[in-house]
Amino acid sequence: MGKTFQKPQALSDTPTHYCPGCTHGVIHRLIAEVIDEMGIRGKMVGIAPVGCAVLAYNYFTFDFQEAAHGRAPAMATGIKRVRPDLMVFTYQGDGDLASIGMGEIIHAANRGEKFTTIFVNNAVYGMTGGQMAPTTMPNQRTTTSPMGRNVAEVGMPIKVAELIASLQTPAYITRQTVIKPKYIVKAKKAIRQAFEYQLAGKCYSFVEVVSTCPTNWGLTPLEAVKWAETTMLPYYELGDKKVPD
Amino acid sequence: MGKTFQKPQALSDTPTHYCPGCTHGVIHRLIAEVIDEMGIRGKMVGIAPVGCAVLAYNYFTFDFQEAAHGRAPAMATGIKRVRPDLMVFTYQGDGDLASIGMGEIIHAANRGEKFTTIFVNNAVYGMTGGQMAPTTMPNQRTTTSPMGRNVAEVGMPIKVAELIASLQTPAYITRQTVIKPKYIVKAKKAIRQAFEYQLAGKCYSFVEVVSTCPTNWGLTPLEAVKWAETTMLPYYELGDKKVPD
Amino acid sequence: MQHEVMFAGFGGQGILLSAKLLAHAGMEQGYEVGWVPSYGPEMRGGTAYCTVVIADRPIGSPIIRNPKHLVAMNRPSLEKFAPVVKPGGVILINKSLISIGSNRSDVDEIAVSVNEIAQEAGSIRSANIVALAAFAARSGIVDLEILRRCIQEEFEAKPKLIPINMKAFDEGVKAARIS
Amino acid sequence: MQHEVMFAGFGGQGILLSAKLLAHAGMEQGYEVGWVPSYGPEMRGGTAYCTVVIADRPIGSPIIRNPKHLVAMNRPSLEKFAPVVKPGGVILINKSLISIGSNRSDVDEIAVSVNEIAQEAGSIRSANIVALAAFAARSGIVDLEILRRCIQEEFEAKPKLIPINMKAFDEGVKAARIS
Amino acid sequence: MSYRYTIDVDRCKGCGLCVAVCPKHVLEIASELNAKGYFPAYQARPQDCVHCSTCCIMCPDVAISIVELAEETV
Amino acid sequence: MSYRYTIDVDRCKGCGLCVAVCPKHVLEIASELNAKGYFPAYQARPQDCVHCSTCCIMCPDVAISIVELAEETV
Amino acid sequence: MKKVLMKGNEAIGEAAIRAGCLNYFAYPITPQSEVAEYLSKRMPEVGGVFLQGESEVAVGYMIFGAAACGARVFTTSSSPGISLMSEAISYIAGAECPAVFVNIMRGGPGLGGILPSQGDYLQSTKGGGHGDYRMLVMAPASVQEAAEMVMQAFPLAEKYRNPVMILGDGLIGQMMEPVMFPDHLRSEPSNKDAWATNGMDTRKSDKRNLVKSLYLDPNVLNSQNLKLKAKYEQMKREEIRFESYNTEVPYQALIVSYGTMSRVCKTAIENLKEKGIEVGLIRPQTLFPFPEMAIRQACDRPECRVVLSIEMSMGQMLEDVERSVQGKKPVEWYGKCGGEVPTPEEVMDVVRSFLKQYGKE
Amino acid sequence: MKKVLMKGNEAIGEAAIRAGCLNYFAYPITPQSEVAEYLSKRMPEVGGVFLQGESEVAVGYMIFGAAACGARVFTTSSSPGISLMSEAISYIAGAECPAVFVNIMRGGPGLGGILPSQGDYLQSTKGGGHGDYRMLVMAPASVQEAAEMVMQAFPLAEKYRNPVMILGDGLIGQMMEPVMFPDHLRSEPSNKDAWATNGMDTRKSDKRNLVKSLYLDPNVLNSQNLKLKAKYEQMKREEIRFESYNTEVPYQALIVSYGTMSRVCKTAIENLKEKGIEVGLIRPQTLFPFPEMAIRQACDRPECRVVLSIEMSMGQMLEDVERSVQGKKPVEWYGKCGGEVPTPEEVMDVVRSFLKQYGKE
Ligand SMILES: Cc1ncc(C[n+]2csc(CCOP(=O)(O)OP(=O)(O)O)c2C)c(N)n1
Ligand SMILES: Cc1ncc(C[n+]2csc(CCOP(=O)(O)OP(=O)(O)O)c2C)c(N)n1
Ligand code: SF4
Ligand code: SF4
Ligand code: SF4
Ligand code: SF4
Repeated sequence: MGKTFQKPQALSDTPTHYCPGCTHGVIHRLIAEVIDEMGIRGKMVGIAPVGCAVLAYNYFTFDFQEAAHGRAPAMATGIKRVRPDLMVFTYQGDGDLASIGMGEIIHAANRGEKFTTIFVNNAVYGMTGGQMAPTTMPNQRTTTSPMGRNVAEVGMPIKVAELIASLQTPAYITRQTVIKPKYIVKAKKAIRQAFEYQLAGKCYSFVEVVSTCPTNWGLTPLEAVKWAETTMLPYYELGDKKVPD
Repeated sequence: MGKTFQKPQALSDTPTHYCPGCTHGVIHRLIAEVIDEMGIRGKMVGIAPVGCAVLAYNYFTFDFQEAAHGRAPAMATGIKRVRPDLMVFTYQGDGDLASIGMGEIIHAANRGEKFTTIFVNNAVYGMTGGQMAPTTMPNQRTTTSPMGRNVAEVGMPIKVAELIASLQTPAYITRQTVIKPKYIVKAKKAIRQAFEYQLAGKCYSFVEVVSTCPTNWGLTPLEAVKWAETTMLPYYELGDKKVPD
Repeated sequence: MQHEVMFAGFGGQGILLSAKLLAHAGMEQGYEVGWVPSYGPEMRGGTAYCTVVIADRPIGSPIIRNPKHLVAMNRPSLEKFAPVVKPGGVILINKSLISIGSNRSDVDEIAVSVNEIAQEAGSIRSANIVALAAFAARSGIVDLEILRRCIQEEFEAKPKLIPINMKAFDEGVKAARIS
Repeated sequence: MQHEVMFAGFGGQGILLSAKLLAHAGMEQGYEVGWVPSYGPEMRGGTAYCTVVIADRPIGSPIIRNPKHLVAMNRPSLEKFAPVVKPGGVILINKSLISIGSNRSDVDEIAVSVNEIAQEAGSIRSANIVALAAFAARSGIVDLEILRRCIQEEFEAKPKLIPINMKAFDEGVKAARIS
Repeated sequence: MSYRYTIDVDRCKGCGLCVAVCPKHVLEIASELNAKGYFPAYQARPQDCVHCSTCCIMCPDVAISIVELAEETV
Repeated sequence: MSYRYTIDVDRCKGCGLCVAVCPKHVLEIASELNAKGYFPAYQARPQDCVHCSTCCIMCPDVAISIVELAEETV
Repeated sequence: MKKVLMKGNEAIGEAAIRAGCLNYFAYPITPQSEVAEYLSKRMPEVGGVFLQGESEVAVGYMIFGAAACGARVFTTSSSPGISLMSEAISYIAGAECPAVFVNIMRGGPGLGGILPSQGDYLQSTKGGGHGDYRMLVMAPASVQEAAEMVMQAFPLAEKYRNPVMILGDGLIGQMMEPVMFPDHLRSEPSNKDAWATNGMDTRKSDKRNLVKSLYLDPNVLNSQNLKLKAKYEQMKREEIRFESYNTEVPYQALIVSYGTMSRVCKTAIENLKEKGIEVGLIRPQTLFPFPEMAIRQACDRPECRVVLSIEMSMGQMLEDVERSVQGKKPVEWYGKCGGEVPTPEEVMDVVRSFLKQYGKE
Repeated sequence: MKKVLMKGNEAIGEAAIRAGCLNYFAYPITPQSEVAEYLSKRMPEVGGVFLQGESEVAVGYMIFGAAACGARVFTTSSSPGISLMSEAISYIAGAECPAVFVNIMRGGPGLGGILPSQGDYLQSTKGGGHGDYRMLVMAPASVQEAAEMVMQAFPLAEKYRNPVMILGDGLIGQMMEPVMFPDHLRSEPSNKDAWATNGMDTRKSDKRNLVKSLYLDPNVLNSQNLKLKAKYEQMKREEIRFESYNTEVPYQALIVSYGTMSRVCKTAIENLKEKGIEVGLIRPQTLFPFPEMAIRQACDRPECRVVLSIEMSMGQMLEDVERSVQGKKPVEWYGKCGGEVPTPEEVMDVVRSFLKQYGKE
């Protein structure tokens, strides 16, 4: 018994500018599928980061705002406070969210803002050409850590999901990945769960997605998927870090 | 057998501008005593925050910089990176460190910068007249939470020591208080420990000090001390949160 | 006509409130008024002061270096501001805390034991009202009845404070008359 | 004299490097040179291009809309830039990927199977060197020997690449001669 | 029941992820470039395809679609 | 051995913390203002003072000091 | 509506509510924290939104997010806080969203002081942020005018889909004066369905809206910038406001001054009049657009020997005054920046000495 | 020293090292990330400090902290990043610390674009931050000049104890040109013991140093601001730099233009010359202080009919040009802001049409 498959309605026809094998595309699709299934396209406001996903708004078919680098959570807060009925998500990379945007994400999560964050952790700054991110793995070479990330000099990679989960305010915090079909199915469930919590006005929801950046890792898409699995997953453990009771 | 007691050399003669019973003064003295005992006055660079302690530099007798609101950890990073031989501490309030300065403190701690932070948690913005801080207790009335902090609206108070301790980079993270002589003795030991780790170039060190703000709490100094003990200490548990191995 | 009144004392002596009440009364009387506080970072025990301007034409500069009148609640503020008061003005001295005078012969000086009177009236905290009343009575720049009403209005929220402050007000007025 | 050369192709075809090598050679020869890339956010598969200006006097505007010459590594870039090349210039076409011509009668068009030649030389990745060599040989705007040396220098760090690229260079020059 | 399986040649960026995840090894990468300059994927052994949609789920560029065909169209 | 115990009247802000922590209840708050407008603390029962320095440790304004006196000065 | 005695900061908060703005995000800073304190009580009463953000950077983007989904929204801060909002202001202008910013200036640079100053003139009128944008900047000289300008700011922000700034000094915020909130200045938020990201259901449309400031195509970005420029030119045509004082008499000197400083100048002008010296005053009420023409014409009067830019800053407005005067008359500066407002006496002395310097020989 | 072919961004990084600056903190942003990438390799080689900060806000204060303890330090960024540093720049100026900021401008406002622009002219010359401060702003027109200005910036920053900005556009950063690093521009960091918080032991002194910008006493803050003002006046006397091009001939129009734009204008001027039209050019190399006098005199030439401010921005430098010309000649603007650099042909047409408009009647 075969299955059918088609582009979700929340996704536009525009081909993405992402590199071959970049999993940004997979994550976009999952979000769109969840929105279709929940039938909430008309309530949606997405917030694009500054990063490779800056043009994300070209690939979705609902309202979108473009944030400044790192500030998407503050914009989402602005929207939800004045329009709690809208469904809002921020889509942020690890430079955007974990470096320049650390203050905004922690405070939005701690205030329990009722929006959803999709956090794309690809261990590097993609758009600007592969500089080191707070999530860059120990000894990983980047254009600003040519000898590899020296943890004695710049510390360990930040486990954002765990960090945010350690706050006292109730929230849904989970880490997923999209490097293999089986993970993709789980990741979609998590995104659905996050949107459901938001729709119910229950709590802040945060889905970290371990992703790939073949281009800046200097790997083929297949090598990149392998590297993510063997190097990132053992450090960035998958699963729910916190669920509201 | 009696004890003697005199103003430490690292402390100036200038009387402080702090309100009667404000424990900022106790914390200043402890820092000065530790510096005297370690004989490191000539290597010290203190960094004053923007907060009631903005004039802290008037009360110490060694080099001082005055930071912008929340940015002391970035300034300390600048100093230690170019002059690792200097002994540097930031002195920050909870508005300064936990609100506007959240990004800077997390990243400095995560990079393992070799300086010390003295974090004065008095559950309120003192200097500007008692507005709500991220550390304000549930239902606590402040000038910007006139009905008391509503955790459903703005979330739970942030336990900064625990938050920073949850990072992966080794560090010394502890919470102390100075509301009673017995605690004061312990707090001094912790500050000494923090400075020792810095001197040894071992790790980042962070001493949170549960403090009082009688003025903005609208209490007498004695009531303030009681309130801190009965309301804050149960939530802000004292003790070491993390020690480098 | 333009009157400038400087209120000065320790922080916590209710300087800003008595100044505000005077300005309010002036406004109710149809005058142009301005209330300019000294503001700064929280520093207890310092000298707080506040200027009120009451005029029958639009007020230009609200910043006054040489006020027409002075209400000095503690010694430092008397020492600081007495010399700059314009000739012919009223200087009210809180005798309870100030042992000296203004040694100005060209002003109308009046000394009132504000704290004690307030105590008797029911609370030391109404000392500022006593001083205000005494000053208003002596300087006559606002209608005492209107001022009295403004004070009542001010304490609407805390009704049990009204009698105390009314008593303080009347005693203050009396003190101005007798002294 | 001033020559402007536009190098264009897919990202990843080594456009920027061949342009840089030409500029470097120009500099070594004592000319004023400028190298202006097209830069943008990471977008793979787009058309990358780069202009090199070589002149015997200070270079004013380094921004060139109408280059004198064009090195087109793929079809989109030929279609985009061929029309703007100045009359009398050289247009080098990478025959391996481009089936069409420039249909310009007023330019010196030369088509070279860059990829195949590179393959034979030892690696498809040296296609940009083949094209550079062929263009240089045909246009004669820099001394081939100097250019050859610049290429050697460029690969100093990765010595094992030098023979391949030297071969690619010589084949490129040959291709220009015969075609 | 029968399906139409399509790979949109010009959407495909030739990353090869679908090729790797296809349980039946149906897919391969073509040898001529598409308009964007990529070597796209194609079904080398369509007859082996079980329409499990695994490749669709993996494809970052939504280049693959599977639609069910009404009986009569067969 | 004997000590000189001093409260710097003009440093003292009259917060009363020392009064509260003194194990021997030596300290009290005075009834006249100091220059800064505070009611300072003073030793009401100096004879009871054991020079444990608890008040010194508590004082936020370093207003209290205890110095040891060389024998002969007694 | 009856007169009430109010602190400038509270009047600003109340004025926003009276203008129909029920959304406020801010971070405390002296000398304007009373706005937040006031609205933390008032907003819940009127069913509005009050939120203390974690920083001015974040507040800037909360304003952006709220404005971008069509809400009427404003914030208040003071000098250093405004510097931290400058990136956001640039984004909001670039994305063409309406929002109101109030800057109750304090002494600078750096931490400076907390007393009144006008040291942010250039920052607000020339763009503290990057890129080719401007804010419409209004400068009140009294609590009443502050309240009115706040009420006018919202429709203006919506007319131009551009940030509007109210530039007051610490005194305007801290002073109490009688104030009335004119009902005719209450205005309904404009319909923003054409561009706001308020959700497709909300506007019953299946055309999605997009709020952004990125234009990778240089020609598109250039035309976007030309579009913005056109709006700023329109402001110059339609929004310039100023007050002329004592300009009906033949004056020997012309003062240009705004805000609190202009009140001191008025007192000085009155006192000088009594001494037989006539001085005119142009008080810009909009700093951008700046009343260039008014000043150019006013300084052209034959009796006028010198133009004085009198500011609580070190010669910032001076540059605009020089630009306006076009060399027709000498232009001089006087000012103080530190918190002390110059006295009428100081201003009188300054005027006298410059008149001497430029006396007819 | 031999010529090398280098990208502007890399030349800037190398120039700093050659100038004796071994401390660099930055946050990546196009079009200048190559500076950080280059220095992440180079600094370790020369025993210097390279650190990627978590944000431009943080970087601004890392620079402050390092500068305040006496180190020679610099950073590089681009437009939005500079906006985020504006508070820090104000603090550094207020606290009188020397530091060098490089802004490789991109299109704005907001996220704008990443291609070359000059849209931050006003932000850098009029103070993006709050309060009465200025930066010394230098604008290179070639990679060689960028390298030289970076090398000169450090001693200038130390001479004035004030931030110095190098204002380049994306092209200066991305372009490769031959460059030489003149040894005579290498300079030793000045002795900062008099004020720097470098530790009392370091300077063998028991007088402590204090670096701050808070002055609660209004008179003290005012005199601090007067002190700063005096430094800026001194810059106007001693540091103005500009290039005059084709001004020895009688020109009908005077162009004022800087950076990449000025190179295009030079080409246009050459081409117009061939067609018998003479046009002069003043190229400000320092934007603050601005070459007012030079422009005022240059436009006064009888043949000169019009002054053109030609910028890759929407009329920002125009205001300074107008101020300089003082109405002696008509002043017009031409520009583009979006990333596309106007061509020589465009400039030629613009000159021709304005000459027609202002032709002798
Ligand atoms: C204020 C500011 N600083 C820096 C930049 C430059 N910048 C654009 S994207 C980016 C990092 C993107 O990396 P990440 O967030 O990890 O997303 P990715 O591209 O990897 O998906 C940076 C530093 C900017 N646009 N604005
Ligand atoms: C950028 C900026 N924002 C806001 C302020 C105003 N401000 C000064 S101190 C302060 C809060 C101080 O509270 P806290 O850090 O808790 O220290 P405390 O006074 O309680 O010791 C604020 C908001 C400022 N000076 N700069
Ligand atoms: S650079 Fe990396 S993150 Fe960006 S599109 Fe390419 S692969 Fe994806
Ligand atoms: S306001 Fe609070 S923190 Fe500040 S000095 Fe007074 S008591 Fe201490
Ligand atoms: S996964 Fe998609 S993009 Fe990649 S090769 Fe297969 S079809 Fe093409
Ligand atoms: S603790 Fe110190 S300040 Fe407080 S009353 Fe005692 S001596 Fe005075």
